[in-house]
Amino acid sequence: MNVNPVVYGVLFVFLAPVFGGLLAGMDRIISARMQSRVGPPLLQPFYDLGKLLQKNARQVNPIAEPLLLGHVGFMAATGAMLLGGTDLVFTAFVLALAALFLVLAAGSVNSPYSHAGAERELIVLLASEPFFILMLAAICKVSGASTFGGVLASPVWVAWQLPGMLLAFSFVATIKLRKSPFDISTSHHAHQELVSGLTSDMSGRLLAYVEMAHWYESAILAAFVVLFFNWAWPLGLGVFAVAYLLEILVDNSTSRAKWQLVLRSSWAVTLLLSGGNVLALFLLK
Amino acid sequence: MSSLIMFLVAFPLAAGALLLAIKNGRLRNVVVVAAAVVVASASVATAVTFGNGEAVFFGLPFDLPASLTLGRLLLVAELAIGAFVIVVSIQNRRILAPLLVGGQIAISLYLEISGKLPEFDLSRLFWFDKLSMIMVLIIGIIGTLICVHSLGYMRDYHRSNPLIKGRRTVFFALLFIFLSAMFGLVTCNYLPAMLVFWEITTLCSFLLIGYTRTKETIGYAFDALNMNMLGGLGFSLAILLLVNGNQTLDLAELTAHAAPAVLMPALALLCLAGLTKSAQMPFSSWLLGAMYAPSPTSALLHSSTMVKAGVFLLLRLSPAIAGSNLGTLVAFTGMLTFLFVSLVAVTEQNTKKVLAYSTIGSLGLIVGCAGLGSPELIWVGMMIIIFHAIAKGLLFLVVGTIENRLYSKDMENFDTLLSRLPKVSALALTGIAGMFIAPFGIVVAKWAAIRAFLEIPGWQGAALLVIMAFGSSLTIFYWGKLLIKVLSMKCVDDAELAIEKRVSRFEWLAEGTLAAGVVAVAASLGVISDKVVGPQALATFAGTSRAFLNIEPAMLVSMIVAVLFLPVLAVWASRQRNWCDEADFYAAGRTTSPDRTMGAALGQTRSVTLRNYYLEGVVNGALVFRAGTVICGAILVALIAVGMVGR
Amino acid sequence: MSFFSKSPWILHYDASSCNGCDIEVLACLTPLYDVERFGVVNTGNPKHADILLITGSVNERNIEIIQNLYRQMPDPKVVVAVGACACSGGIFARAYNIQGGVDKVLPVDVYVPGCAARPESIIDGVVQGISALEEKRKISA
Amino acid sequence: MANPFRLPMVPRALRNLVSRPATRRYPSEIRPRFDGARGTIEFDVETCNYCMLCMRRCPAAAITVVREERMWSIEQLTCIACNVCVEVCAKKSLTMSRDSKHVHVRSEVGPQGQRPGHEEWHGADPALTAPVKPAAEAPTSAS
Repeated sequence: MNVNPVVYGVLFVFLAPVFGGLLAGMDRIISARMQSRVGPPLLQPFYDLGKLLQKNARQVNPIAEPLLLGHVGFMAATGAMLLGGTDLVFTAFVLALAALFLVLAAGSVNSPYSHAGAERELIVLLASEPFFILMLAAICKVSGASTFGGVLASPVWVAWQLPGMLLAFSFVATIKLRKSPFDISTSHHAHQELVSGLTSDMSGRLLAYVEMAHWYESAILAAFVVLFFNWAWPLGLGVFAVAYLLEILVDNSTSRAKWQLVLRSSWAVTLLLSGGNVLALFLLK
Repeated sequence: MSSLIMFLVAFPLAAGALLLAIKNGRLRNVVVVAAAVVVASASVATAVTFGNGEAVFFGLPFDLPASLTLGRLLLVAELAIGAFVIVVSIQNRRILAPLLVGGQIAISLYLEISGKLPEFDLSRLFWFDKLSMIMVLIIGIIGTLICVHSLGYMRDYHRSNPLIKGRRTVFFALLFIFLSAMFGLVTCNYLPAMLVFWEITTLCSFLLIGYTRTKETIGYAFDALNMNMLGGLGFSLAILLLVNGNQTLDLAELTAHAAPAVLMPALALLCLAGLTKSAQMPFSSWLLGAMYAPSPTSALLHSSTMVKAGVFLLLRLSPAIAGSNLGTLVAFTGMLTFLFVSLVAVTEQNTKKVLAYSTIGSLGLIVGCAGLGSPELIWVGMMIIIFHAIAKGLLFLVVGTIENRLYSKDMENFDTLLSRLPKVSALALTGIAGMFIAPFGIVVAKWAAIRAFLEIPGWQGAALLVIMAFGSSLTIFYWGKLLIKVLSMKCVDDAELAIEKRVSRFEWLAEGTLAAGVVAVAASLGVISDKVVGPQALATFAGTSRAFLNIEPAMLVSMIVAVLFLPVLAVWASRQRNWCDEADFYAAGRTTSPDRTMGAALGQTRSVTLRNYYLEGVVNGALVFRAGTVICGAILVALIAVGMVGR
Repeated sequence: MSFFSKSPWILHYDASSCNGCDIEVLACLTPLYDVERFGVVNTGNPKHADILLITGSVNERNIEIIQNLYRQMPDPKVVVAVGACACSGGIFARAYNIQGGVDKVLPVDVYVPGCAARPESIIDGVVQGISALEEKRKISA
Repeated sequence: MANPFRLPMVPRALRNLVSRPATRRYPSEIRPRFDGARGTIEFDVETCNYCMLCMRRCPAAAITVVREERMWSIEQLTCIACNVCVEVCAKKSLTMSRDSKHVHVRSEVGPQGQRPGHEEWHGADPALTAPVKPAAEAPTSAS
């Protein structure tokens, strides 16, 4: 069956929030179970989103909301472009841009908490972006394709050639998902030194946009994992599920790191694991 | 045919000479604007006339008198430059510059007196192709806009710096003389002639950096002079080697094919010249010192045009050096420079210096592309030249305007800029969007570069990929910080808003036109790629034929949206007033107000200060800069050595 | 359908409590009571919160803070006073620096008595708060 | 700073994941109160003799007694359930119930802004129930 990849892109825009929301719901239940609690219903993230959309929003300035719309819009666009057949390396840049809009929205607020969160999110971006560029470039190199569909159709088993990259992915994904110990810019957990970090001054639907964007982001990360397991995409989703479970475990077993550590460790991992992997790839091919 | 080019070289020179005589400010305004219009129209006319076809060569429109050969003419110019440098150096008790320039003069005199200089086919004196066309348009339009901008800027500059002696006649004369030299440089095909233009731009840069004549700026001016003169000396030595080896001095011929080993020494020296001019490490420090010059100088010389001469030369040399060890070393110099300066830039607080680092980084990318040399990479290099020239030029001008309003270049003081200087902010945002917001400009270029790196076998490809990944992430960090400062908002009163009203109309005109240019270039990206950059990239590597980045209409639309999104948003947001009544931010329950103050203990009110992260404790800027200088210095030594060995 | 009843997010403010009630509020979050079963999240941030949970009595210095936190909460919003001190000032009601219960400065919607208020009572109080929230939403909608 | 890469909590989290949650599902599953748990003060209007000892000893000033009107009242929102009143009550009219106090809502606030949780009793027949002096504590007052 030959389906235009644009269809997949459009489907992503509509289905990714469902996927991300359910993932977040699972996340909360499993987290609760790890803490010996019952936890909320599976659909809790959707209830939260619905409530946030129904609630009034307090405007802190006129620019935050459009920037957040840009954030969620670009996040959706990144996923749509990824599945819709845009060049993979290019989506790495769009992904960074999407994340940047969140930083700008938080940075536009005068609150010290938002601002500190925005700055730390920039550091998160700085810590994770080199990896994503390398990863997508390496996937293109290995598979000889440049689009999502192309990689899936490639006869090369990507994960076999990029084991270091896959390991590094699990590390960097922790940063990107804002899981402890790398939840330096904001987190879902209660009291912390940053209040709610970069979302401190976002209320009502503004917060809902952030939540939505985060769901898209998780879906994009899942799509990235699928790229590694291009010969059997359900396997990719399965690996993503296992990896996500591990993320939750780590999230529940660690305390927050300082941003210096986040930056240093992620750069070290990117340089050693991904860089080493890429080097081996270029030398052996 | 050649008269247009001659006009482009001669007219700004004449205008410069005229401006030297004009003391009246009002008259100067008229002359500068008129000259700018003429130069810009002439450059457009040139581009339209010649830019559509193949590369063309032509000579002078008139015959030289028998007694005045081209060689003598150039020697006279060179002697004049040398004499000037020596006099100035003696006045300021500097020793290095006279030595360097002395070496150049010695070589020129030797060549002229010994008569070894081969006869040059005067009909190939000028070389005009699409790369020249791009450069001519940049110089002719962006350059003249910056001259117009200076009219307003310099007035305010002297108002806010009353201790600096105004020498505006010299300033404007230098700008136009510089334009003249640049036109010559980018159209010239005869290496000794190119060298003369090269040296004139060095000299203009030196004089403009030292404009304020304080001890500090004179020091920086001499730094710039020394490094560029070193490059000039390399250029001279290259000519000497070429002459001694009975090789051609015709740039087009020299770079038509991959160079044989015998040409390598000369090419290495020419690369050295290109690297100094484009302020690559280990020569980056001169460009940072140059930031003490008035902002239009930074925009014109140290961002849009003069530093582009370096990468222009390297792009020209690209087909000759591509694939050789020399080319790889040049590429690594550029890419490592990009990485190191980006790393330093995240620790820098002075906005002009951040822009300077960003400039060096972008030039590093072009150098990397030129060194590796493939049609795709040449495409990327030229794209960056275009986008960088227009967007960075705009940014430097805007920072100059802000500097004259806020009396600060410190990024931290740009806080809540959107509320205080809304229109200026919108212009700044256009520039930043043009520089780096995806999917536009530099980002498209970076992407294409990564695609090209994937084709490079061996560890070089991997290393370049890693460098690119880290370097481009670092650019997000420093642009993000600047954007945070510009986009933050507070409620301001009319008195604060009035500050913006004092921006002169010259500045509005120049910055507005450049901002429109950014949008226009974004909108016509496909046309530029198909009609100009693509064919040129293919022509540079004769015999290759590849398909270029296909730019779809949807992509174009998204580019225009991406470029306009932030500026339009900014203008809209800055007009909102009603939010001021109720907006407050969270400060642990303290009362806060939208003018960025909060209640403190004992009923006091304190203002909130928000500062960016500069990665203290993780990245030591000075150390990184030194490390980069040492590493790239080592590569440079290797580069010269490899060149001399001839491989 | 309204989502307010399924996702009440709480801001807990300790006015001048002895920490007895605070311990009990936190006890609600522990695995034993786990109020997240009802979608309750302790946000620690007025801009995200629907329910302002106050323990302890109001004193001179924190009136401004309490009012400010309440003001920063987006509508619809409710106030739940937890414990005798928050409800009425408790044994400190006549102390020189105490203003009394929270209802001196804010419209309290739910009173949860007790010294300290039991976790069960606090959960009951939040449930009452949710219905108050629903009503307010209907009025504003 | 603790090393975040040490993960001492992992075994515990995994054990929790596979074992039953510790949660008591409150509204459907109510734990019986402990013996001696202090909750709500209950008042027996039949036996009270309005001696006002409880009022005097109440640290929270939650109890108001007006002997002349045979009125006894308590502010449940102010009461801290310290049990002093129960201990001092000579007539054993006050008892401490284990049940928590009721939660009140704003609609119960009185028209003059009286708080909810105000409970008030009036003796049925002052003549029968009011010994004038505490000394006259004879159990034969029924005659």
